[in-house]
Amino acid sequence: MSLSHAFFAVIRRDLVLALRRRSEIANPLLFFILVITLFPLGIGAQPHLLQAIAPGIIWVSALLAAMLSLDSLFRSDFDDGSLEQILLSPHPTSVLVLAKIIAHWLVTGLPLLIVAPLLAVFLGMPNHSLGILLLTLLLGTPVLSLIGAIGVALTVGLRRGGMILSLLVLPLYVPVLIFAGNAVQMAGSGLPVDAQINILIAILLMALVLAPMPTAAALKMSIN
Amino acid sequence: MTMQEFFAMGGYAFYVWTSYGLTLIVLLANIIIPVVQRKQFLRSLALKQKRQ
Amino acid sequence: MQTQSIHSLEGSGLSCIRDDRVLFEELAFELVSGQVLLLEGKNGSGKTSLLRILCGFREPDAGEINWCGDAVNDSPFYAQMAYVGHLDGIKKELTVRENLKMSLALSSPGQYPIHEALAKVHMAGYDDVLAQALSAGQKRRLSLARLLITENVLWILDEPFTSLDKQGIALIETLMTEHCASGGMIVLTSHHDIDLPDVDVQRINLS
Amino acid sequence: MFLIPDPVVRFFHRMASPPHFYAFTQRLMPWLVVIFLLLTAAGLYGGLYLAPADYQQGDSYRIIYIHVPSAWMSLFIYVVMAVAGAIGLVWRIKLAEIVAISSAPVGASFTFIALVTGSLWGKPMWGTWWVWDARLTSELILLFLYLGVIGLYGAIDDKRTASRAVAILALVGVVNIPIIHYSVEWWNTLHQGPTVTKMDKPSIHVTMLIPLLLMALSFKFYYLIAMLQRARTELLLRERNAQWVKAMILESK
Repeated sequence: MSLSHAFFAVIRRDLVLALRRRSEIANPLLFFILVITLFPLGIGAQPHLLQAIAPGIIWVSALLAAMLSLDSLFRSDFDDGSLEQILLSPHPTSVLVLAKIIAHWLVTGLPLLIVAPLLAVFLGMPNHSLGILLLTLLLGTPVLSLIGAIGVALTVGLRRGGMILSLLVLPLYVPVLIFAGNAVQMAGSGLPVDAQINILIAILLMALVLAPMPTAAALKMSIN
Repeated sequence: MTMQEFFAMGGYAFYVWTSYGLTLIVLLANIIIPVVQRKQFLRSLALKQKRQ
Repeated sequence: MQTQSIHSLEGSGLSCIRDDRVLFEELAFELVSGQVLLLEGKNGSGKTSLLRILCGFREPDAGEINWCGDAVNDSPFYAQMAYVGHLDGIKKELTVRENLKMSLALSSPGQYPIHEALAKVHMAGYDDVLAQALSAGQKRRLSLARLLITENVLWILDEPFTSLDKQGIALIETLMTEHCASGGMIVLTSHHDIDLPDVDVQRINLS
Repeated sequence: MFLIPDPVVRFFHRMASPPHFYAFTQRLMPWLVVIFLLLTAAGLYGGLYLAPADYQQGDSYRIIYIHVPSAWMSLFIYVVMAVAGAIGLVWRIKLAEIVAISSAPVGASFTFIALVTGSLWGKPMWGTWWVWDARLTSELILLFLYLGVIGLYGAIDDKRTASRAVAILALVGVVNIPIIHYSVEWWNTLHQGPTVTKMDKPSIHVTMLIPLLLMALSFKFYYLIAMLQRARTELLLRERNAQWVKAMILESK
């Protein structure tokens, strides 16, 4: 069958699986909300203080939530042998892998966008920066999934891959954190953020093009 | 310049010499560790061969 | 398979070293359409490693594998092979039909449509059952159904008889005989001795 | 390949053979050490003794002779590691894999040195041990990248597989380093203003520049020495069952 058919079949399969498992969607989301709730408790609830650090907190939490959710990207496929079948498909592995990453983002990244407004209210962010926050999450979280996929593909075969995964992935998340966090901060003070948004778009496009290949190569390495 | 002046480094002796000393230690360690490892490994291989 | 052309799988000078242990060296074989290659040997003798090398999951430490005269990566090898391994590749949260549809999407349609393939492996009517409700033997037969619905010439089977009863074993032997008769070929490992009177079976002992 | 002169091809072909590499690097080692010592002696003499004190920073600037070359090396070695890894990945050359992984600890060491000396230099200049200066921050992230490479290699038992993993990771890292560097620089100018840049460019005089370049060159030779020592150890470990290793041990008795 055609490549596009395989591509959408993989996405659909992973979405169905996520729906039947559910906890995969809920866990990172709960983690995201929980971490953000902890900050006011930890540093005190002075409105101006929270407001000042809100963009940073939201983005750091999003980074951690994205990283925690990564394990589910290839874990079950690796354990039950589905990954072998995907690698044996005559279709290019990188395209099938991209499909899996997209499905994973729809399940774990997109929900972050939906709860972000609620958290922005918690942290007293000005209303006019909410749009930019959503935009940066929309552009940034797919990058986290794409880059994270490389790391998780490298470590999926390891028994204790979790710690090493964070070491591999978090440093690579730095640019997204910087530009996205900064865009939200600037938007809060009413400054233009076109540059940051454009850079985020560029990073997203680059990640879309460049990340699936090393992910596929890493999966081949992990399966042996 | 006297020796004393040289070692005093214009009052920055602590910073300058700590930097240089630390660098020396790290660089030396990077040579010594693999050499020692190799010597040990060669010795264990030789022992293994003798046993056979 | 439609063209009934002769296919061939050759390995030459293959060797595999695992954790300092030479599993096999200078291994060579040639398999053409209609033949079965049975790998025998003790546990840990490198049977599964050889299968995984054939699948491209592992690199051989020396030697090469050719499909119809070309290196595996420069040939339509992956479009013409199917693998049933130690792990069954079945998603337990999906139904039988959904599982098979996924396999179909990853490859191209072969000899039988899904319902016929299920009937052939004695699982007719199980279409909408979740895979987690299946017994081990049923799961095994489901993964074998994958071989029937996708287009392929070469079957690579790792211990296909595990968790099957006498009936199930006879079923696979029938399927294998049919596959070879229609120009297919099979590489498999097995603890059981296989009973394929009408097929040309080569044996390699790996110990 | 036709662009490369024949002797060069032959040289690399022979170097790719483990026993030849092992013997050749052994003979090469004394020469490398002598060149390294000469360069270091000249560099340190020029830098610590001949060069005048900086009119703003006094003698504290002399940390530059290890800080800046270390920072250069940290990047240089990462690139070498990625290139060697890519060669190993594409052409399956065992020695390239070994060079790649043997570079990682040396690179991490230089990164560590750059960080610590940067901090030691910063204390008298800024009055604190740590400032989120662009270069120091980039170095810190680079150190994490190195530690990731080393950790990943250690975590995978099969060393050939581990080499492939490391090569993939190093290639991903090498694409990301410019982006990380640029983003950190951008972030830095935004938050800090141009207060701390004086550390980057002391108005450099020729008597200061020459020792700096000498030290940079000497560090390159040091890298060769340290990397080759590691590579020889790693090579023996991987080839311990090969005939040439057994023969060599018999000879040495």
